[in-house]
Amino acid sequence: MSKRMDTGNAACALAVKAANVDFIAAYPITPQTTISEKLADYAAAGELSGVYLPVESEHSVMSAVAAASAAGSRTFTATSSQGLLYMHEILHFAAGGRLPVVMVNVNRAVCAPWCLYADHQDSVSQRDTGWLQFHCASHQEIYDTVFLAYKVAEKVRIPAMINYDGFLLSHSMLPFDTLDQETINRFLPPYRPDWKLHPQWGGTFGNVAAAAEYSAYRNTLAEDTLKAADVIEEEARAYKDLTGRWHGGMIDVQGPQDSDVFLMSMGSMSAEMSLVAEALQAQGIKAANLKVRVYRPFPGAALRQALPQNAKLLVFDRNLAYGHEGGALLMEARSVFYDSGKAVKIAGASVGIGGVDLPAAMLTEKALALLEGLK
Amino acid sequence: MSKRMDTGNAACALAVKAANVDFIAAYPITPQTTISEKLADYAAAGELSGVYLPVESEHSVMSAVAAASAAGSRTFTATSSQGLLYMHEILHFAAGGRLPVVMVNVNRAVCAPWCLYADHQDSVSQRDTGWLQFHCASHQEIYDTVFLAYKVAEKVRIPAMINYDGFLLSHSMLPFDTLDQETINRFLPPYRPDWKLHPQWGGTFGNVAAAAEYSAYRNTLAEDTLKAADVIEEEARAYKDLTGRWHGGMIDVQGPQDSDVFLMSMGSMSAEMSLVAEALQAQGIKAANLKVRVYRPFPGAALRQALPQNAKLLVFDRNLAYGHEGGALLMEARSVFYDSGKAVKIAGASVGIGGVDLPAAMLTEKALALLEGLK
Amino acid sequence: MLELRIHGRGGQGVVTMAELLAKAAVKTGLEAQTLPFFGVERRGAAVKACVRFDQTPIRIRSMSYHPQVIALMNGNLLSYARIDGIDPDTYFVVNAKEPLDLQADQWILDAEAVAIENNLVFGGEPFINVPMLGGIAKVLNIPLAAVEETIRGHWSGKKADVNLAAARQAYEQIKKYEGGCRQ
Amino acid sequence: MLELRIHGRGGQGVVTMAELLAKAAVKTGLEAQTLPFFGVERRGAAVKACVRFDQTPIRIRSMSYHPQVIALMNGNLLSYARIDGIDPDTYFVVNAKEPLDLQADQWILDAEAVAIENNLVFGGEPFINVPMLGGIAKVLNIPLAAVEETIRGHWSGKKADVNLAAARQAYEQIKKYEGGCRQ
Amino acid sequence: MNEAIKSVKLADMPDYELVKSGTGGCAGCPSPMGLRIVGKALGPNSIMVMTPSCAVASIGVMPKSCYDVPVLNVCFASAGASAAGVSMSLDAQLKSGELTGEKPTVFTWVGDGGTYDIGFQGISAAAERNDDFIHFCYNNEAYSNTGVQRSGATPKYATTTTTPAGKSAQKKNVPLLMLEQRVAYVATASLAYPQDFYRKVMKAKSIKGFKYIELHAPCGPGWKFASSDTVTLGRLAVKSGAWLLWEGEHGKLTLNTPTKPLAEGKMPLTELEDYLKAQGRFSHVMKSPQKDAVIDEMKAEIRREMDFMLGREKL
Amino acid sequence: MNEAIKSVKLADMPDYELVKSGTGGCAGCPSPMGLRIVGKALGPNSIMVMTPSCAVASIGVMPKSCYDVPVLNVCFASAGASAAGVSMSLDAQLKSGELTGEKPTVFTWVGDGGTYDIGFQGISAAAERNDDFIHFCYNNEAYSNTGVQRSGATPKYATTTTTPAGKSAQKKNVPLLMLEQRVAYVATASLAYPQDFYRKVMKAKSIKGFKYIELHAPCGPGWKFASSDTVTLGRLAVKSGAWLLWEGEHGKLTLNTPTKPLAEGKMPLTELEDYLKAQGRFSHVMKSPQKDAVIDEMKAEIRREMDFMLGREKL
Amino acid sequence: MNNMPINPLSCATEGAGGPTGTWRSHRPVIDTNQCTGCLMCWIWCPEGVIAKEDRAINYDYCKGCGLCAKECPAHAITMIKEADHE
Amino acid sequence: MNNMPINPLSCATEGAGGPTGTWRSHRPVIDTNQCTGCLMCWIWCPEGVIAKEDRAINYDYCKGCGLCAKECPAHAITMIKEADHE
Ligand SMILES: Cc1ncc(C[n+]2csc(CCOP(=O)(O)OP(=O)(O)O)c2C)c(N)n1
Ligand SMILES: Cc1ncc(C[n+]2csc(CCOP(=O)(O)OP(=O)(O)O)c2C)c(N)n1
Ligand code: SF4
Ligand code: SF4
Ligand code: SF4
Ligand code: SF4
Ligand code: SF4
Ligand code: SF4
Ligand SMILES: [Mg+2]
Ligand SMILES: [Mg+2]
Repeated sequence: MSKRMDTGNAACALAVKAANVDFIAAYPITPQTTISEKLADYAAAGELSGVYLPVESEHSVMSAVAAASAAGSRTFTATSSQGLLYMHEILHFAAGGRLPVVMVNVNRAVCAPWCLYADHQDSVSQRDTGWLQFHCASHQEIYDTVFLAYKVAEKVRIPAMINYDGFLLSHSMLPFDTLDQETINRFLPPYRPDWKLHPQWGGTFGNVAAAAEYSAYRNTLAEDTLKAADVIEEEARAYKDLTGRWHGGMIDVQGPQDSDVFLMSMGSMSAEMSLVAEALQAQGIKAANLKVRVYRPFPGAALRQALPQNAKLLVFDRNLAYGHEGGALLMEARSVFYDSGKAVKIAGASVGIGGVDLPAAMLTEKALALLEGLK
Repeated sequence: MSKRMDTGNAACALAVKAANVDFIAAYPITPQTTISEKLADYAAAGELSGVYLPVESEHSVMSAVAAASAAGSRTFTATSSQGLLYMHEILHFAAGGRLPVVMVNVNRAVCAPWCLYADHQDSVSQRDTGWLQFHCASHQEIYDTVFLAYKVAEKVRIPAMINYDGFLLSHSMLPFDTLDQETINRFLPPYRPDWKLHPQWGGTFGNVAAAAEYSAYRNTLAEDTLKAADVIEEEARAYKDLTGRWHGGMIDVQGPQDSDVFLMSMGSMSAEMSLVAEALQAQGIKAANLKVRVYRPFPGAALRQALPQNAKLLVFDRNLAYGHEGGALLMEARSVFYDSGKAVKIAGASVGIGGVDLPAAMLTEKALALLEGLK
Repeated sequence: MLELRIHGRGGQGVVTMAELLAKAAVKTGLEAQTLPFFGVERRGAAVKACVRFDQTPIRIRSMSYHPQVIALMNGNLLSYARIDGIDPDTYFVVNAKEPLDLQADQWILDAEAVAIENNLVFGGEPFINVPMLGGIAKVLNIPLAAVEETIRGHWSGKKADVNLAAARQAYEQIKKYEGGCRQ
Repeated sequence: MLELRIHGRGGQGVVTMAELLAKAAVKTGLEAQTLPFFGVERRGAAVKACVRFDQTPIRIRSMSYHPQVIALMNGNLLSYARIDGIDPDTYFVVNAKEPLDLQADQWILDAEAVAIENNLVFGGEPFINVPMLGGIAKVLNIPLAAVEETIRGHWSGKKADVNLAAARQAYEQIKKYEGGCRQ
Repeated sequence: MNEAIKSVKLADMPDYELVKSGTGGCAGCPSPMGLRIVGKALGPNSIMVMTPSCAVASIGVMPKSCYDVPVLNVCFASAGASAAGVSMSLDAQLKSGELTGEKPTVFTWVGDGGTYDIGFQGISAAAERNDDFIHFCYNNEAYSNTGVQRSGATPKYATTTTTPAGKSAQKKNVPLLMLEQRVAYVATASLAYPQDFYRKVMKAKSIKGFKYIELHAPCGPGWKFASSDTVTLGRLAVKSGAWLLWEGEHGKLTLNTPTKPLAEGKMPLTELEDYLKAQGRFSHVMKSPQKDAVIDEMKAEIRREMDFMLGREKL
Repeated sequence: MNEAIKSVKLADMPDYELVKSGTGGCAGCPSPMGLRIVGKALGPNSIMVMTPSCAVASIGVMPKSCYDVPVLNVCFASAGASAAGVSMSLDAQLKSGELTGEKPTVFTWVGDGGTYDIGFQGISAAAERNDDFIHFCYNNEAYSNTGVQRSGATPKYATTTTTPAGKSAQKKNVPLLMLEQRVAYVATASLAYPQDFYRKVMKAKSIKGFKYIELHAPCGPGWKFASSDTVTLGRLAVKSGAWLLWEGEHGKLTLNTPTKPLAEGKMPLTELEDYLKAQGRFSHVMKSPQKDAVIDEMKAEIRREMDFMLGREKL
Repeated sequence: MNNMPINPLSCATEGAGGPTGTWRSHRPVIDTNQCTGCLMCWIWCPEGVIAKEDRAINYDYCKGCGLCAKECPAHAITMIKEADHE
Repeated sequence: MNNMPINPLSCATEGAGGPTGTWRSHRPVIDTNQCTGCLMCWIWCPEGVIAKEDRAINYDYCKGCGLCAKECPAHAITMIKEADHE
């Protein structure tokens, strides 16, 4: 274990190098690019255990990593915004194929018009593709989540996307601790799938299916996606036991468990939000920070368990679920508390679109306004 | 006005021909293909007012129609499943650019594995792109919705997707009435945008935006998407006044307004569901069919208005919102009734995935089981 | 509502036949629906379609499991019909020379013969969908005039003439065997 | 927590300077964060970055609006600093020969001179980021030893030597003008 | 780099069948016909990557498959990148010792739609990177699986459901573009010349890097001819000059028999009309008052292409 | 089809400025330099379609733009299809009478990334359809906007941030591929030869159908040279044979001056080293013990290409 | 999570496309006396239902395309109409 | 809904990229006596800040790239260091 001061993208690349990744494909896009550049450097220096394929577009990136995953490799790629959108078809394919690809998406607004800064419209728009989605709030969490994502993805055989905010985390520097290789290997041994695309195993992958078979198969994916929540909790605890590090399971509640007010958000905002919770506490409001660490599966059970009766839940979305009243987190939070037996008051707002800055002072004001509205 | 007996795709192509469309681009995919073939026939026979461009992929299809829309044309395309997924990046672009493209998506399951039959995973996965989404349950509705979609899209300057189920509607034959050209022109005059990409108007479209401008712009899109609900209601009524035809506004409640049970679904299922409502009525259950005609914007206000206190809402999804408890309609219905002041009991199920057949008898059983669960 | 399920093979024109049947029914003031099921559409592979007729608009959007009538474009398709379900009172319209080994009302038409007699032969194969159309129309009590009008709306000239003749002949020749037979 | 906002121009190595400052602080046991703001990154265009120092892990993820310290890589960047906000008690570290026309505590360093004296000239342009690093470190009370260690971790050989010399010289030469001046 | 691959007698071709009998394809389909020969040349130590097409629709329905090699079905635009992914994954596993033995031959089996149009970019990029696999394009000159729409490979004047009056653009010449991308190996082939095809597949197998083989694949339902005539049409295409047989290595071109003697005038060309009238997709031309002019134009285009290729052979 | 376009004196070139001063591009950037000349040749009755690139990042921030023609910014893979969409939309409006007057010239301004890689398919498809617009590729041989990564146009041995040890694959020759797609007009150009470029743009403007012009665009930050040297590098590339100037119509090739006399040996080639050492991206080669061998290989490749093009000119 | 591959896999099987012998309207019959053993029918049969050794045809899957009959250089194969019923 | 274009539009403006004259560390100065009027600097200036008629330079936007000085065949242009402050 050693301490580093580096960018979020560097933390990511370091973790990928250490994670025994066999196959990497990538395509540049701001603010992700420095990950793929770093990995290209490692490859050129012979420091990568696997191979690196620079392809001609993101649709091809995901086509390549999904195929390499089917062929038996632990695979990685990183993208952002338009790149993620351009992969959409193959995201569905990878999840449908039960291929445990791990991908980092450095969150960035989507065009038109062009905008390079952070919001979550890119990844939220992939919520129905069947991928697991993690969100990180610090460089340490980025580093640690890479190992967790592989562990979970390969266990449940569902691809996983690790998200973090462009520039705010990707290009800022923060200190983080790495792990020694032995510890990593203990948590995440090399990938040995039970089937691979190879004459030794045989099989035609992804053939045409009749309605009944397709439906059964896809319902299994839907069920397994939900079950992944338990696996994530379990593996996050195992990682904690091994390394002492904890960023939450499905969610992370920071502050009194019996608070009146819970401030829910994800991504870099959820770090700053802890300051908002403190600001509310300073005003005599019993408030806790509620970080959504995993957006897919949606932490319905974790939320219902965490919130006390009559709590107030303030939801801060960094996306616009166009055509629905309120952002995606707000929509889904309301949904999972519906008739849950827990009388929770829920309000929310979409903020920080296109990288609009979210200082704690501004968020505190917003929180107070939302609270006012709930009265 | 004349009566025709033809397929859903033929009804669609007839309406497009009559809608003064200037520019069509298309790419084949089952079960959409016969629309583009029919339009190619019309073009070859000189029966099309506009031009027809056969391109090499769906990403290019949407790139072409969005560009032609910016250049001032009323545009059309049709696709399905993988084609829709492959367009995903440009769907965001067209909505962000406020380009009133109209597209038909013939709903089909997504791969892997391959499956050609109807479910709504393809279009539901586009719910966060900013497009309006209509769903049709009959050939008559397909025909009529084409004109409505253009009228609304061009008024609110947001692209619109018209969905209907593959094979079940696209390839089946049902009778429908067409309209004479004069009536159509009265409802839908030729497209005359206030700006077009042309030296006479000037301007750089879709430039880079700073956070504040981007956020303001995108929030406007989000607001306008919600406001489109009123425009849809209004124009659907105007169409009714003109033609006598009515398929609902945002939703269509068929049966007693003060029912105890409302059966909510969209697409072809919502036609068959009226038989389910009758079957329940036959068992002494006061039930109504609730057809979701417009999925984007989500008909939150319409639902809250339509359902009486203490009603039971049974939601039938033809999609799997992977990683969330229940399908997309169920999630969103719960969300819009949260703390709405209306105590509505909601239950739901995802059915008909990959084209699993949905006869009324089976749906009735499912409805009864859901009702049982609500007790 | 009356439901008809047709079993045939790719290349026999089953979908067109369903269409013409439905159109003929609509001409008599009925509501109708065709619902083809598309599997592999290769020439020779088994295909099926369903046609519904009613007094009021048809709201069903699902396949047909309990059709009153099943049409078989060839006797060797009976096994496919069995898989999809046959009700005890389902009756059959079959292109065959003899009734099938089956306990059910059967209408038998030698559609191949009708096709050959009327020169409906393409690439060496008799084309039986219009003969079957004529036969089924008779069974379903669709007036011949409606069938004729439909055919004239679909084809013109010489092509219409041969098809009209074939449909007429089939309309007359089709024969009912009540209760079926056990050979 | 201490916040520093740096205004510079593309090509001056502002991001690297922020990085080295943060790393030096971490060596003294502090927590630190850099947060560059990326607009157009062209050589010559205005750029900025923020560096935070604290005793406990830093949870802020937003830009800096009320920095205690503002560093200007050139006096002509003051207008940009104004746009982003200057607090009444903010003090300045400036690469300049003379204090600026500004009512605030100012630390002035002729970083260009330091660069030239230490041969930090590339393509005819003096490279001032390491001199400024030395100066700012002094202002922020970061021990010279931590700066030296950081430089040695970043460069090696001859390159390290010249940068070390420049940083040291700047650490010594930087001069405080209290209350600023009104020229 | 590799010895000359000699022509092989049919009797000496292996028994191994890549395609199990009872596929879902049309009677007389060129795709399984071609794949059977590919299987014999490559053997079972191979991995196939496929994109949506008749060849996929013919597999049968899950959990059954007619192909007896490992197959990866990918999305329509994915062939180049996915095959590269499989190939490099094998390289990595062989390097790490995770796999041992001879590297399986990775190959794609993709239609002209998946090659000329929606998949072109990924394939061209794989060619640029010189990724190690064989790309097979079975070219039936249309999107047959979706009911015969135009593709970039559809010849001028051919009718399809999206060019009901005949296509107005010339077809794109992807094999030539691959030659000019100077790939390790590129060849055209015809089902009517199975030994030539077999030899080319063997040759491609022996070369590391990116190989491209395009098989002319007449399709009865698409072109409107009887299921028995697939090979006949293929033969007529070659003999009339509508389809040229050649191969190239790193930009160096060689014309094959019978294209070479036909182009050089050492062998008489079969009349183009014979080819055109053996199928239905040109029947509007055959019936048109401009028939002669159109056929002259087509012949002139064939002559131009032959002269061009004769000249190109010398560069 | 169109009269020969004559060379035009600088003084006779129009005043019209497509690019407004004060762009967001680097000092010395080749993109506005090229666009200014394009604007002079095409005039203001034009519509530009752009994909993400330095040329877009240089526009300035909404609601300001440095370009004084209507511009459509589309997604990265969209150039070919979007330009086709604009062009056909204009055709439709002219046909219906909705617009009158001369059809504006539709052109794209796209980098090598958007042309060789992610946009290649759409452009190749537009070429096949013969859609009516000019595709400009300003080729700075890398993805400059995202910080200089490899593209299909990056030459062998050049370092980029994704090829830190130098690129191992040869570049793809897209202009040649366009020639073999037999497009209406294709040309290569250099910023160091503005009159030649201007003439080619004028020529493209005069032709209906698909036109492709690729402009060699040395990029200081990407190639590591001073902002004053953009034109110098362009000139060295042409004079050393690293960049060839030519044009072609419907597959017929013509080499331009000075490439033709250089290739024919009628004019001495500038030493390739002069070109290589004027930039930083080959410095690892210049410092390497294999320097001579590598430079010999590069020269041999230039010779091969020149001989090939001389031969190709005769076909 | 069990240990079976969960990916969408299919297995190589004869008749994956169904009992394709039923598609046939005519069946190829080889006159072994005329057959020269040139193997053209073997290499070309799209379904691979002609045995290499003895040219025996597997009628379970032969689709009756007629290609073997058309291409047999010795004209040793005839297409014969199938009976109507199974 | 109002009648203004709602699309994301920008207008052609000088200085869309900012006051790019401030990017300059050196400024080009033309010696009009030496200038032959060949117009190479005019055609090549990436920013188009050199006037065609009189080669007057718009220093508000000249980025000081030095290309004009380097390429002027008459060596009529010199790059001169800018003063430090605005
Ligand atoms: C993205 C996408 N678009 C469209 C389709 C529909 N589609 C499936 S196969 C096919 C045509 C294939 O043509 P080709 O590659 O020539 O193979 P062929 O069918 O001719 O054998 C099409 C358009 C698809 N599966 N995916
Ligand atoms: C789908 C997608 N992928 C990646 C990007 C990121 N991106 C923007 S510009 C660019 C490079 C452009 O390269 P090129 O076309 O050569 O233009 P240049 O920057 O060199 O001027 C990239 C990779 C994007 N905008 N969209
Ligand atoms: S349509 Fe053509 S390519 Fe497709 S299966 Fe039939 S014969 Fe084969
Ligand atoms: S990096 Fe190169 S292409 Fe991009 S703006 Fe700068 S000089 Fe121009
Ligand atoms: S093609 Fe004819 S002669 Fe040759 S092996 Fe077959 S049956 Fe015998
Ligand atoms: S008829 Fe066709 S499928 Fe049957 S054996 Fe002959 S070639 Fe094979
Ligand atoms: S390049 Fe030199 S000589 Fe020519 S016009 Fe400019 S300043 Fe005058
Ligand atoms: S220095 Fe550069 S920007 Fe300034 S006038 Fe000269 S060429 Fe133009
Ligand atoms: Mg094809
Ligand atoms: Mg570039």
